[in-house]
Amino acid sequence: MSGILNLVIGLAMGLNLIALGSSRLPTLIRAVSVQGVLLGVMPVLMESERLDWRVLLVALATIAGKGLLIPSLLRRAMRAANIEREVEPFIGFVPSLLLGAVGTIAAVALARALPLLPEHVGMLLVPGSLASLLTGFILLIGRVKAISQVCGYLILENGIFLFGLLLIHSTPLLVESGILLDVTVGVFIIGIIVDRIQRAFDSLDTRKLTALHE
Amino acid sequence: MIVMRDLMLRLVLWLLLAPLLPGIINKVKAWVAGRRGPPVLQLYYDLAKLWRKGVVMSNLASPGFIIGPAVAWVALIGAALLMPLGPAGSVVSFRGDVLLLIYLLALARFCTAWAAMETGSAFEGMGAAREVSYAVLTEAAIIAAVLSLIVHTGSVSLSTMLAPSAGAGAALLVAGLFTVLLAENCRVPFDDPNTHLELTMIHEVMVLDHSGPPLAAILHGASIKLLLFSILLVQAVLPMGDLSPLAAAGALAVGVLLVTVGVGLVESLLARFAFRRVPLLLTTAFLLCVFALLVAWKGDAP
Amino acid sequence: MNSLLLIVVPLVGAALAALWPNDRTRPWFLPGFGLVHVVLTFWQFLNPPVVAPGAWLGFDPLARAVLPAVSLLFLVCAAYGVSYLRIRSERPNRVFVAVLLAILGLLSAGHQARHLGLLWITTEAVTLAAVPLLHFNNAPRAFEATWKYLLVGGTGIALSLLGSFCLGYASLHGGGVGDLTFTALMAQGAGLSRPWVLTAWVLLLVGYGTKMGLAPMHTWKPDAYGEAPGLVGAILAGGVTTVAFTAVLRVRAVVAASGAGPMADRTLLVIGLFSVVVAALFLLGTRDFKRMLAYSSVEHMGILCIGAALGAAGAAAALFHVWSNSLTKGSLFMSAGNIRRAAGSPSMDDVRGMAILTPRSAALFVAGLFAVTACPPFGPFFSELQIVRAALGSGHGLATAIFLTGLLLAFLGLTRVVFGIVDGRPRPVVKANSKDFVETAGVVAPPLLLLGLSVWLGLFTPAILRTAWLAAVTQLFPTP
Amino acid sequence: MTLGLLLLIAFLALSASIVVGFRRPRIWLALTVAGAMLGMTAALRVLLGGESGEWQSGFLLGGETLHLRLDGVSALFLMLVAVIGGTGAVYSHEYWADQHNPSTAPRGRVCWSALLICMGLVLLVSNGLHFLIVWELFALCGYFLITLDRERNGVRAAGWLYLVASHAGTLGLFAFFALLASRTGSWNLGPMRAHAELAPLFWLALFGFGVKAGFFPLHIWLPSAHANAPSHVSAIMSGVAIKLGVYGIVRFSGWLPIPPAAGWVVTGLGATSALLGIAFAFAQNDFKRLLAYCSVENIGIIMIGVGVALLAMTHGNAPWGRLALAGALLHVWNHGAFKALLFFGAGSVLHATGTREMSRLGGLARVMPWTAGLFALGTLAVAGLPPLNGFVSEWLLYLGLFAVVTGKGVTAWIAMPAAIMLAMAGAIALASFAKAGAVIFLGAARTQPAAQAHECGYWMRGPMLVLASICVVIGLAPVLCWPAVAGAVASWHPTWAIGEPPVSLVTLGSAQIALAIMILAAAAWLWWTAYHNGLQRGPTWDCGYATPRARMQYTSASFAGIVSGWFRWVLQPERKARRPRGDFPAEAIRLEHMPETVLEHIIAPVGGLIMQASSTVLRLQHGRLQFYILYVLAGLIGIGLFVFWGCIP
Repeated sequence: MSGILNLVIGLAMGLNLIALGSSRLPTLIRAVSVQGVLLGVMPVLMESERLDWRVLLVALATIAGKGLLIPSLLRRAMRAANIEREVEPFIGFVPSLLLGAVGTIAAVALARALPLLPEHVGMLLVPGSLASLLTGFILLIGRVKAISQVCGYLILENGIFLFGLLLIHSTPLLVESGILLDVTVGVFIIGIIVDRIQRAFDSLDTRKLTALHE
Repeated sequence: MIVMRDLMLRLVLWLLLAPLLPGIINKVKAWVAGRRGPPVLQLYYDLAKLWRKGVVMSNLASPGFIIGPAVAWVALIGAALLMPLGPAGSVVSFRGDVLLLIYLLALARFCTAWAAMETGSAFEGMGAAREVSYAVLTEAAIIAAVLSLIVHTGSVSLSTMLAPSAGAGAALLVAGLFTVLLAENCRVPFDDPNTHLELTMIHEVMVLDHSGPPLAAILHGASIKLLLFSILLVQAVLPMGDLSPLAAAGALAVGVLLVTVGVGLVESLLARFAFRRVPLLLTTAFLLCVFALLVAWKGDAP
Repeated sequence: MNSLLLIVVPLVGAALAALWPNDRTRPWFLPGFGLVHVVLTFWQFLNPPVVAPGAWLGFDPLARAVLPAVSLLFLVCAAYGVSYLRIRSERPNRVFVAVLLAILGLLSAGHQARHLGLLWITTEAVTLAAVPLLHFNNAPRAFEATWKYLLVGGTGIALSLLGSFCLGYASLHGGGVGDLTFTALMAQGAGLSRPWVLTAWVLLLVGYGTKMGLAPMHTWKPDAYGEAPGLVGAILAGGVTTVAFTAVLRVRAVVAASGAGPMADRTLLVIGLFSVVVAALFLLGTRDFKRMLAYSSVEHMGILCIGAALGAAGAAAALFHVWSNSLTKGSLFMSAGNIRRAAGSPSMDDVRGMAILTPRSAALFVAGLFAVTACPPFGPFFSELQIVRAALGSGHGLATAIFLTGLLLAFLGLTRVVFGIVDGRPRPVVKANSKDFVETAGVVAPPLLLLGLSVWLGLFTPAILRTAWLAAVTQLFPTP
Repeated sequence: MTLGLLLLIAFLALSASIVVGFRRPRIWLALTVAGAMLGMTAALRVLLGGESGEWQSGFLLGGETLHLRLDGVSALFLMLVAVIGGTGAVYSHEYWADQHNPSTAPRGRVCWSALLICMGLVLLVSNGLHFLIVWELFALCGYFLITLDRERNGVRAAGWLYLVASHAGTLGLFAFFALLASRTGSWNLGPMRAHAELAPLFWLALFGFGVKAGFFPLHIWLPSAHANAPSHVSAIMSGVAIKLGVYGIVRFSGWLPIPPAAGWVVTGLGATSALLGIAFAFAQNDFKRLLAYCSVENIGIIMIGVGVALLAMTHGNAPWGRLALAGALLHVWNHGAFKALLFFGAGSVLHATGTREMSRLGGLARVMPWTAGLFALGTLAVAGLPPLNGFVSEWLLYLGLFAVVTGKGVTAWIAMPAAIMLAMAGAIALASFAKAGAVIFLGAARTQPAAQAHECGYWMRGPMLVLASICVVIGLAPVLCWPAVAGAVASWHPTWAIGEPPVSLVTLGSAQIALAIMILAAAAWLWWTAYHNGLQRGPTWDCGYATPRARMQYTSASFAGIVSGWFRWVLQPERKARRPRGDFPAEAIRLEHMPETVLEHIIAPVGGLIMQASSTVLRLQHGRLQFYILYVLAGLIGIGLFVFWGCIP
């Protein structure tokens, strides 16, 4: 199973690069959405031998929340704001890609420094997680549109979710589901605030959000 | 009672003898210049005349105008009474009397300056400012000299401090103290008592507005101060304690006479310094005293 | 059971408040449930329950040492809230009241959480719950502040989640069975995998440090505190940051149990000093008196970290400082809120002469300034002095020097701003604006009460409180 | 009545005066004066009766039991607090009366009482924590008193500077007491000379208390605070508050062991402070600033004495230490008395004319004879001239220094320069006060307000008379003070007990009395003679200048010109001059401003650097969220590097 899992993780990492390189917001949202679905599949893959209803529940909730609900929320905000493209990012698309690539390599290298349990040794979970984390940071730091930043935040969360899979076997799923709920609610609230900002500022350009400074 | 009698005696002596010195100086100056000059007792005549005269007081002045000279006069007389006189020693002697002497001189200075400022005259303000400013350096020099005597004799009382000779630093001390004497008594090269160019004077300009008895008190006080410094200088250098009483008395008298003549000679031979250079000269005097102090320290150290 | 009550009662209150139909009477839910909570908390405080080692939630010594302060602060803020919401009657307060009560419940949960995951969940929940409070003013600036609060705070909280996972993984690595209660983690001790523990420490410190507002992760703080109503600031600065601080303390205990205690202490000391100095530099330049309070809060979070880094004595002093800081900061936020409302602007460029316009609030503000800058007889003086003593006692001379310099600079900055707005002659605009604001007892008494509590806390620290702190320290620094 | 009861009643009276202070000025005055008198009685009983008190109670304050102690050293300072506190209260009754300052006078009264309580407690408490509490409260009371007149920008700026400097000092004391507590394990204070490891703490105390004492170069706050405060406040700040800094140094150098270099450093600082302080004073044109700088000088003089005592302690308890310490402690009293007198006089002038600028005054002696006379007496005292009190303490101090020199030890190398600097300082002090007195009171009025001045009333004159008589009494009968000073010295160092006053002090006293009599006699005689011979009034002759004008009089700046020139390297005066040009010069200007050198040339640049750092940091808070997240990332990486870097070795 580890082979399939690694393939899925590899796909998710590829989606990271797509998210970094794309200037179109729909592409970005789609990448995030697909990554959410992939993430939903992973617990099933990991626990395929001891599948029980709780794992399935987490998987379904993840697919529903990360793959469908949040992306649709973002799409709505995007349409409301009538923007399609990320223009003039702080970090350009090519540099973002390069940074992402370098980051992915660094993540693989860094992950080797940390000891893994024997059952996790073959898996790409830790590098995948770190790479997503980094991608999330690059998007958060490098993008100007609020929606892109939310996507970045989502990818960051996805990275952490990936890492959390290491513990899926041993920790009670109550925690997992609580965390999942919190994240979903969190992003939901972010979505609401994005909507409010759109209404208050008539734009989702965060460069206009600099009234508060010294 | 003996103390009182002794004090009275000294008081009379100081009061009577002091005005002699300016007369001698003037005589020396006249002699060097080839003139006949005023009589030696000229100051006595002046004082007597002033004492009988009335006083003109500025509209601006308050009673301090007259009280000031009185206090200054008393302070100088008090300082004089503290001074040991050769073989006779001193009447009132205690640890630290030297400080009282120095501070009495300061009191006199303060009161003269105060009285001068009473009139609101710019000239007198100028004189007072100069007087108190230059005193900063002379005071430092005097304390340095006193310190050198203290180091040398190990005593802080005038009568024992002045008894032995000044030792190795004597020459330095003489030079330093003599300069201080000239400055403190406003003689050439610091001041020219004969000039009537008010802008250039220190002491004389302070008393421009004084007249009658207060002026007499000031002039008399000045002569006491001159005598005081002469005696201090002589006793600081000569080993008074080692001489027989008669010899000591004689040495003291001769010494004072020499100093007086010295002052007269300096006044005849030197011109008044530019004001800019006065601090320099005073600093030199201060340094001379400091060197005397160092010499005393080195010379007596085992 | 009672510890659950502490959580459930406010949550029930929140639900009731959300259903309550009347805007005018709803605010009374705040002091009502606040009072119940205080009573429950202090009853627990006086009769500390025995907490089962494996319990996920419990009124353990650490919760006992801190939660009463939060509860007290909430009650006073709630009393202030009634008058405040009366002034702000133009805004609907359904969400505001409900969310405030919910936050009280979540704070109780956070302080009592003895499980890594649960702790994280409550912290995240508090973070999210505070959002409606921040944009209560419904102004563009408020949304901007909320946005920054959410994203910076969200990033931080995400990192702390990652850190929690790392710590969990460290436990698995050491043969753990996935029990993430702090008791179990500490019991594992040196068995925890060192690289993972250190990674977890870094992530958790940054994560919860963001929540606390340690520099350089403090950036959301001035915006949020500056735009939120005064009493929200008071609860954020006195309650929410406290949860994050106790989280750091609990995690530190695990890290120390694993044998990396000195390293953890060094990190805390460095980040604490950095926060103090950076906050002091901000204080020297800021011109906005509400943002000033945020920077002062950053400074005090730094002080807490310094205290926590100094071993048992320092940690006890830090717990003391949690109390004194919560109470005094609360007072400052309220009097600043009054002044802000009266003046119509938070900038010292516009606001002057408030001693004339709002004499009581201005006096309270000045008194609060002296309280927060460690002037006797207020609480912070005593707690900071204890921290200095602990620092010097453990040989941290240089750190103390930096710390004291930071305090001096902060004092400079704070006095500059506070006296700038209190003194002088008011501008006509401000004068006209302040006509609408009446300094009723309802807005003056709560900050005064908090200052009084601060004085009482400093001068007459009850022995039972000291014992409570020491008990918490024993929990955090178990003697092997 | 026991000592403790006396102090308790004094405390209660003052506390009650806080309560009534807002509404009832007369009751407040009665209570404050009563409290002061009771405190004075207690102090006198300790000083003259040889009693001493120590009280402990189980009452916990800040977790520490109450521990009070009144011994010779603290009683000496308590006396000062009581005398100046009482006289100042009376003075303020007219000077800062309700009808002129309706909004601030009540606050002033309350703060005054609170200040007296705090000062008293500073002297009494014997617990580090409580000491810090009352110390800081005392500083805060001082702040609120200095800024009574908050309306004025200058006052606020001065108050702020005071507050910040004071806080810096307090933070030093934080470190001092915290270190002391952590080394000894308790906050309790008391003699602990045996703990040799505590010696380095002296430096912290020297800094912390030094800021309050205001010796050079820690005096930066002092001139502006004392100049801008209401004059009765200036009097107590200058006369008493800064002395509490001295108290701290004296107290803790007596209780704790001292490092070997302490005596050298303190003496050196004292001498520097004396000379530079008075050089600054001389150059001032604002008479209250002049008085303030003169306080720097006098603190320097006191510090010389303390330093010599410390030298003696580290050099085998040489007997000269006692003399110097006695001189220093006596000077604490003396300076308190004459400086308060001078500030009261200055207040009277300020009250009458509304200006502190000397060059706008003149000729006040004729309209304010009482103030002028008392101020003149004060100037004589502060210049250290016989037969007044200033001379006595300086004389003792000189004797100490001279004794060091005659000892010919290595310590003479600091005593000799100190003596010379002290002499120079004395001469400049004389010049400064000749200037101050003369420019303010003598000559002709330079401006309209000066011409229309009026004499102060009885409430202001009374306290001045009391203080002036103290100056005269201590001057003429120094032996009376001897038991007090000797007792303080003995309680400072138990083996330093000095019983009988030195013979020379007795002689000095008689010499001073004789001098005073002679002065009175001579003045009367000269006056009578002049009167008898005929006293005429006329215009100032002025070498016959026909149209003298008041503005042509010598001003304060011109008076100080020569000496200021010598000290230009440290005074750094800012001059603006436009010389008269051409045949018909239009306008010529010469402005001179004397900045506070340490503040403007040392503290200000450092402050500028800090502000630069601050503005750099502020720029980081620019409002762009992206960067804020970058800071989080940076924090993560930074802490990560710190943690893992530490693990590599």
